Amino acid sequence: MIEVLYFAWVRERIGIPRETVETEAATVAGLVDELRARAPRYAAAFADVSALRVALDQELADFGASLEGVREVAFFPPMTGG
Amino acid sequence: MIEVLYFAWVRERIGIPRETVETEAATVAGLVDELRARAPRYAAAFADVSALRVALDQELADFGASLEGVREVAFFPPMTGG
Amino acid sequence: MGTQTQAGGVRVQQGAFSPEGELTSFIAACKGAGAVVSFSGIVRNDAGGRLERMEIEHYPGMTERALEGIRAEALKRWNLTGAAIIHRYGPLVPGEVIMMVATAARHRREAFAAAEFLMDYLKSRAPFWKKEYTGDGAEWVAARDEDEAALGRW
Amino acid sequence: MGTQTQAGGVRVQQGAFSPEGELTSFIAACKGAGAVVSFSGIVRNDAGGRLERMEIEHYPGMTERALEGIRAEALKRWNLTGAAIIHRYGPLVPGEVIMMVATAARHRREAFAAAEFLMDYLKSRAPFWKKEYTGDGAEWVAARDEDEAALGRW
Repeated sequence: MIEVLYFAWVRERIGIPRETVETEAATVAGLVDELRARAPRYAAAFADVSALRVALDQELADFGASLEGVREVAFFPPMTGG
Repeated sequence: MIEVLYFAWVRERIGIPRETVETEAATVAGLVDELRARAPRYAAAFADVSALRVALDQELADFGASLEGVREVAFFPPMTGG
Repeated sequence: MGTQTQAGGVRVQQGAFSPEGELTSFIAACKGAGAVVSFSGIVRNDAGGRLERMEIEHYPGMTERALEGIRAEALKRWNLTGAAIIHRYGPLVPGEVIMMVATAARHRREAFAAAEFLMDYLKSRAPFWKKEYTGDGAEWVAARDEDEAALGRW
Repeated sequence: MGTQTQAGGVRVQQGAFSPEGELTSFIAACKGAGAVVSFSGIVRNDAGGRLERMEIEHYPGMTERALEGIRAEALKRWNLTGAAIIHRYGPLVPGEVIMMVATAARHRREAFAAAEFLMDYLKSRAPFWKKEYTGDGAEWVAARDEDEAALGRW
């Protein structure tokens, strides 16, 4: 059980801001593959992961990172603060 | 006839903030020589011109600069604003 | 609003703030500072003057952590007497102040460098996203490559 | 207080001013700016905490010309929507704000660079002199070689 959050246009494409996901994926990339398979709107949101960033438990991470012990995964586009 | 101004410790050593000077000096350096000869306090103020700056008509200049057409000469130490 | 012995801190809020008031209290809090640098980010009227409003989304929780982390890094790198970051989220209109950073140090070099560092990191490492609304619709602001590249300086 | 189409200007005054108020009106005047940088110089309590007061002498007439010149040069070098310089003279006590510069531009790089440029030139090219008073007496502040050297950057 992992909490998955979506922000900005990722949130808009998927249509929800967050959801609890049952996953056996070992890495972020594995989780992305599972999500893509759920529905076309997920496939659209994750079509190009190079346009995305991921945070694990609120720290920026890579798509190859392990999900072990992770409670919260967030997907979003590059940040545009300031 | 030229107006000569002194600032900061130059003013303090010479004892006055400004004076009108009758000079035939062609350059700032010539004027400095004339002033040095006036009294020991001038000699003390102008002992080391490398520690001084000069402005001609309110623009920074060199000690070799010509006094032709100049109405106001100011002597002061390096500036410490900000 | 301090998390360190140094003055300043991190604030993320929806409501407006006055850069003026923040600067005054920051200067008052920064004992021993000779130099205070502030940066204020303002909503430009881009999109050919057609920008009606902007909406800033953020990631509550991570935002504060990211800003605290960036501030702590600046305090480690420079000898600062204070560092503050304030960032708004929610709806904003052109001319409004989005965010502000302020740094204080004995000398100006450190204060300037630390303020630029805070801005560079905040731009690309704090989870904020801007959406611009014009009469034609809405669009997410794209990240600029030069903002990412700017991190290489530090 | 403008001498150019850009907002801002130059002011030399004995009385105190509020960096806060100045920043507010500067931001309001700088149409089209996305980035506003300010620098405030504060009287540090140096001399081992024994500084009682400071006296700033200046060269009326030349001061304004020098500051206008420095400001004009900054407006020429960077694409600014505004630049302001305010500098006090006369007696000041520790904690008081001596001077302030503010710059506004579309993007932060230009605003930061122009503010540092104004400060570097102001330090060594504007006719101000500081005298520090402690219980032991008074001393003129010596110019720092690194301030003169800083001009080589530009």
